[in-house]
Amino acid sequence: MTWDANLHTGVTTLAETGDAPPGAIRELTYLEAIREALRYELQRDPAVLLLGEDIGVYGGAFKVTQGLIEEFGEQRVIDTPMTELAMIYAAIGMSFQGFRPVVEMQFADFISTGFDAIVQFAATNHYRWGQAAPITIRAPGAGGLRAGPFHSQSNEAWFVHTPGLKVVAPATPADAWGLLISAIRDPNPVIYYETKYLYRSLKGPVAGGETGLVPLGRAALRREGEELSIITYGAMVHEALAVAADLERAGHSIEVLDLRTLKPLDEAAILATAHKTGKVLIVHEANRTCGVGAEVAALIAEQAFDALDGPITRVAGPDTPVPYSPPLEDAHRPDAVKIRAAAQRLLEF
Amino acid sequence: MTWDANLHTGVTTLAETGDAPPGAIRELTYLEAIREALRYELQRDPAVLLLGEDIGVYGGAFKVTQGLIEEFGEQRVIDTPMTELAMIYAAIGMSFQGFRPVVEMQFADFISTGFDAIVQFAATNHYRWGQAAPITIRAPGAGGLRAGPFHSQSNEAWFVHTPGLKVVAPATPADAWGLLISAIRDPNPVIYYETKYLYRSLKGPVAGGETGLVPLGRAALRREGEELSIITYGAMVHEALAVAADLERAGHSIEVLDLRTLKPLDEAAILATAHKTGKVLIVHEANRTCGVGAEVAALIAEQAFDALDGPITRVAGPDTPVPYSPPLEDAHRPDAVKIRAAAQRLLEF
Amino acid sequence: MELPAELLTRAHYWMRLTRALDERGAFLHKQSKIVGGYFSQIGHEAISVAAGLALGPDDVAAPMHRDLGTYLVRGLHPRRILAQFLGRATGVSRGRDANLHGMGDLSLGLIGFISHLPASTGVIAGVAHAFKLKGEPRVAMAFFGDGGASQGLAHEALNWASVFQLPMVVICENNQYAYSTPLARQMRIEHIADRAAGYGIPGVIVDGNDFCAVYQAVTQAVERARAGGGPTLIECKTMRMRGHAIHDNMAYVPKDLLETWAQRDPIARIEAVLRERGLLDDAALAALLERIDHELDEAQAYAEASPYPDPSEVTQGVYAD
Amino acid sequence: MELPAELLTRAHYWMRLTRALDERGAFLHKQSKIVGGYFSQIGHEAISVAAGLALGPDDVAAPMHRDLGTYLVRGLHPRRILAQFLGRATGVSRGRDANLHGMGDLSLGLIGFISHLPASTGVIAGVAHAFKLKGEPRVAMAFFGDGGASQGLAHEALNWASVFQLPMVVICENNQYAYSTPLARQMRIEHIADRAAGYGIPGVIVDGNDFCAVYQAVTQAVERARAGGGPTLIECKTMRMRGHAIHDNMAYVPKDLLETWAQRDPIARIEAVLRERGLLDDAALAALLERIDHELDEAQAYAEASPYPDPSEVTQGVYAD
Ligand SMILES: Cc1ncc(C[n+]2csc(CCOP(=O)(O)OP(=O)(O)O)c2C)c(N)n1
Ligand SMILES: Cc1ncc(C[n+]2csc(CCOP(=O)(O)OP(=O)(O)O)c2C)c(N)n1
Ligand SMILES: [Mg+2]
Ligand SMILES: [Mg+2]
Repeated sequence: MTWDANLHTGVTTLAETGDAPPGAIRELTYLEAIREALRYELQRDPAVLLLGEDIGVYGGAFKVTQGLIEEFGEQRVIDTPMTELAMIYAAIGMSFQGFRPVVEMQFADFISTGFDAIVQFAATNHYRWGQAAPITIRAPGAGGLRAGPFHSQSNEAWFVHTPGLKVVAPATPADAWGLLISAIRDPNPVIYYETKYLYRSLKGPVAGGETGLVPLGRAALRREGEELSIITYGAMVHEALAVAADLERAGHSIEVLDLRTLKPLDEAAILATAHKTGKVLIVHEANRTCGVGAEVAALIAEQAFDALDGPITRVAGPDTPVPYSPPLEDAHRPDAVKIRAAAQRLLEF
Repeated sequence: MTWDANLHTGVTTLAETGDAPPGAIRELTYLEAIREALRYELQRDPAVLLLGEDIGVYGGAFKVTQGLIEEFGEQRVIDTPMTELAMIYAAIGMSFQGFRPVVEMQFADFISTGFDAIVQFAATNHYRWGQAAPITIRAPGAGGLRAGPFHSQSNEAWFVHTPGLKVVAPATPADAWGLLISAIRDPNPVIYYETKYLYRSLKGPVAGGETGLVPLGRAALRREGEELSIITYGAMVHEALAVAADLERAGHSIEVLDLRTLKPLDEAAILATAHKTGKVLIVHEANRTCGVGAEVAALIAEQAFDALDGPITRVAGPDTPVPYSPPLEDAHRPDAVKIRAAAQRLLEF
Repeated sequence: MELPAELLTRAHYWMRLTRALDERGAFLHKQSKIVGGYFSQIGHEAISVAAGLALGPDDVAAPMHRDLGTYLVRGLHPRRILAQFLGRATGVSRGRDANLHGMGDLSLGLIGFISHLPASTGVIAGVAHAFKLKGEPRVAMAFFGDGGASQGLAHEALNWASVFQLPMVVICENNQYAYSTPLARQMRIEHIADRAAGYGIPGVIVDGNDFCAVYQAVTQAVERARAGGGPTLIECKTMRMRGHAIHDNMAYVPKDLLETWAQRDPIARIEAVLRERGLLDDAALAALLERIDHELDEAQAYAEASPYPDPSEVTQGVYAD
Repeated sequence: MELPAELLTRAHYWMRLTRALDERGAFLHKQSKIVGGYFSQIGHEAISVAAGLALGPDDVAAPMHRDLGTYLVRGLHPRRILAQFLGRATGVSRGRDANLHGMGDLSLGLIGFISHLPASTGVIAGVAHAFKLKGEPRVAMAFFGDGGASQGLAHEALNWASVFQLPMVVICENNQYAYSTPLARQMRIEHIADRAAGYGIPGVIVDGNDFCAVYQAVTQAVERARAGGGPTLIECKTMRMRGHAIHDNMAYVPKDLLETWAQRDPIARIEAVLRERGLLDDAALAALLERIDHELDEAQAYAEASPYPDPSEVTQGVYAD
């Protein structure tokens, strides 16, 4: 589509767009699941708006929003100037007037440019003067794509530390769909970390309509096991599952818990798996120090102390920017090999 | 001093300013220790500059820099426009040309306005292209002063999580002096969290000259004990010491470790005290989730697992903005009563 | 154009109330009943009251720390304001936020402000954007100071409002100082309104101590915005007559500058107009001041009798549900 | 004023080298030797080369992703640039940073850029400030685009430079698009240079595809800055002739706009001047292109023969010691 086109502003109804009937299961890529969730909410709720750089006519840097401006018009899919701080502030202002803006950061790395609007304003209004700010910020994050230090960041811990925000990080197309819808409907500011690496590399079943909703704050047990729990999120869920399958062949029984929501953490699920296996391995791409893994470890060390049969172990991105060159990025990024080695050590403890 | 005054630009020498002779010990408030450290470095090294809003003619919102523009001139004590982002970027640019700028945030709360400059630029240059950025950012933080959500923040965890930065948080006048000088001389960007609460309420001995230097990355054992370790920093060190003294009267032996540097953490000291007492209580004012305490707990749970005789316990600011009203702020802020209760539970474990 | 008598009389009441409430706050601070900081707005009454009065009931404003008059005009009762200053459960922010921070109430079209200046400009751009998207004839108003003008957000929000041609009015309160920093150290231009040209929007300069001038300029901008004409930046020239906050003795402000501006006191000026038009005499003024005093006595009594928030509720309300 | 023949000839070499290196990069990307993104700068050669040549050896520049010419002119060898593109240990950032990011080397007066636009404007304000404080007759130069112009930092840094009257030259590369966003959706003014008035500094508009015009404007600004006259904002009007990055087919750009600008190709224009002045003919051009091709062959061979960084060093160098 080009800028010359006459963008219509009408709202298409569900029936017209040939969606799957409610409840039917479709195979979608992770990226398609995000797009379809946006479409679903745009169709369902006229208060939902999309805001972002290059998200309309261009369809977004990753084409997540492709086709949406044609379908919903430029009143609802709004191409903005390159100005993250004003964009997030503006989204909050819109939310004060009944809208449910979904803001796309072109990369999660640029969320720091709008930081004040998120941590100082969005996060505090309800506590201070009872005003909800229902905005969703989509942050395409994480690495593995040879994109270097400014297009590979996993900076979720900044927001997990900040009260007043919610943070989610789906690992599957079904969760990408279900968590995005829940995020948009939540009356609080939610940062939605989507994993660029999975956009087109991961396909999976997505239940359409309301049946596919995933509540915020609920982890998912991806695999049951007895000897060791891997607690993780995002792309690392798949690495963890590969390790679990591999170790099963070696006779081990590994549980994999996908956190899905990073704030608020599903403390019950975390403590339950720690109690069950007594050995916990936490995995994430984000830098190790003060990452989400530290909080999970601290929580377990405080509240499931009695259950532990081995040191709570973390496999995380080392404390460096994410380097570009393939050998360096591979050395940096946790993967099945690194996870397996740590799991092995913990199993033998 | 007024803006009409003719600010001289000369550099005064040590002898002229009536400083204590090297090595002599003076009694200074926490605030005076910061000011004297700035003076000492301004005198010693012509590359040292101060930048900030209202730090010159006015002497700073807390009068930390009072008198320095008169002594060093407006070429070295630079009043800036109200523009944290440009200020920190500019400081980095100056550091690339041999200066050692010390930037004052008027309150730590406003550091988020300059966030990009710190986490994206200052923190990454050396890793990416080998260029050091020796800037120090002074961030007057923490609460207890009825100053409300925007003048009471303890946001150090954002920076502890970010690779490429160092973070310090002195608890005593001696450390305020010694860590500030080390921060200024360090070739890396350092965030120096000073505790407003202690500015005038705490006085203590400060060794002048080079003898008083405190190296970055080294914790201080404030009190030796056998039964339980309280690991903390900032104003909470004093609350912890009060609790330790109190519990001693009840027959308990409590160790208190003051972290002093939050990044890099003194892992050896943390693990040593955990090994020694087997019971760890971590205390900080900052919000609990993903705070520095989480990292300390995770570190111990991973590397001193065998030594633990009880759950690693945290007493921290709850996950809310810091409220203004005295009863609310008191409920929010950790203090001796809350720390004592947690210590008691842990002792009895 | 002469403003209607009724409007002037009303404005006079609000300006006097604003000042009296401000002085009451300073007094309570002196008595240590208000702890923490306290910001005086003396000298800003014409701006905050005129801006408030130029808005309609469905419009929305995001005032800042020297816009006490706007809060009052939009219906925030002095009771709730004094209870806020005293950290009581009945204060606007229920004891959560300090002094003029967080004094928001959307039922009155007021957004609670945060320290990080000029946040109001950003959020108001979004409010105005919402009005435009909904096709509602409503206007959103932001305030920022000469200090706030240096912040990147002022630029981003003005550009945003211009690109989307939003119904937004931005009041720049140029009171010559940002804390201790004089205008000439904040920027190297004389008129902040000159920056409007960089966004392709009108920039208006007005005497911020002249109620009538401010009212007319703001009314025009509000009408323009409401009619779809897009945003306007209005620079009100004024002077901060007290320190930055109550602890600040303003040693850095030349005495003669303060004296010059004392001659231009906005309340004295509106009173001169009222007297000239036969709308005010000594007796009427005395009666008004007494009425205001009574109102504030009652409000103070209410505030002082109000309970503190219950500390067990400290963690409540972080999230909406 | 006619520019000296020697200068024009030199500039022509750099512009041709810039374009050839850019095309070489695109080719290596097509061959999947460069992974990740790749930014073409075609159309920007006059700006980046003129800006680079207008600086003295002790000056400092912070170029961005379409300023390949500036890097070259300041002495960054194509070997190190191609090794950078290929993620090799011999690249400018030793494999740590991607494409044109992080291509800094202060010994050449170059600052390594980060994605967060317009960071260069902020850091260069500090470099210029350092020059001023030290009393050194040096100039610092920043670049930002029409998209970067919307960011708060552009405003803050220009204001900073103006308040402190710094020896700083800011080149705004207005190439009509920021990614897919056309100028009219980025701002509602025609000339970004008009914003200079809001800082009380000169704003200059120049044809960014005319080497001579850019060179003269930048030289004047550099001289002004060096003489203590403070900062200048120079808006170079140009067109981004390729997609935002290599994956972008630019469907959103009207074809006739590209055709119009193709007629104004900066290399064709400097070659027309050279031919007119008898400084270039077909044979000389062919020889030049061949020489450049050889240079780049050699550089590419060096880059491809270079080792990747040792993965065991991944955590090294986060901190200086
Ligand atoms: C981003 C940010 N930095 C610093 C401060 C601290 N501060 C509070 S008010 C103020 C001065 C504001 O000046 P101005 O905008 O002119 O408003 P005025 O107080 O003069 O009305 C400063 C520096 C702040 N509130 N926000
Ligand atoms: C703060 C920030 N937000 C978003 C981006 C993503 N991004 C990279 S380049 C670009 C467009 C930049 O346009 P412009 O400044 O005009 O430079 P050009 O690419 O046209 O040379 C965008 C949006 C970024 N780099 N920085
Ligand atoms: Mg002011
Ligand atoms: Mg551009």
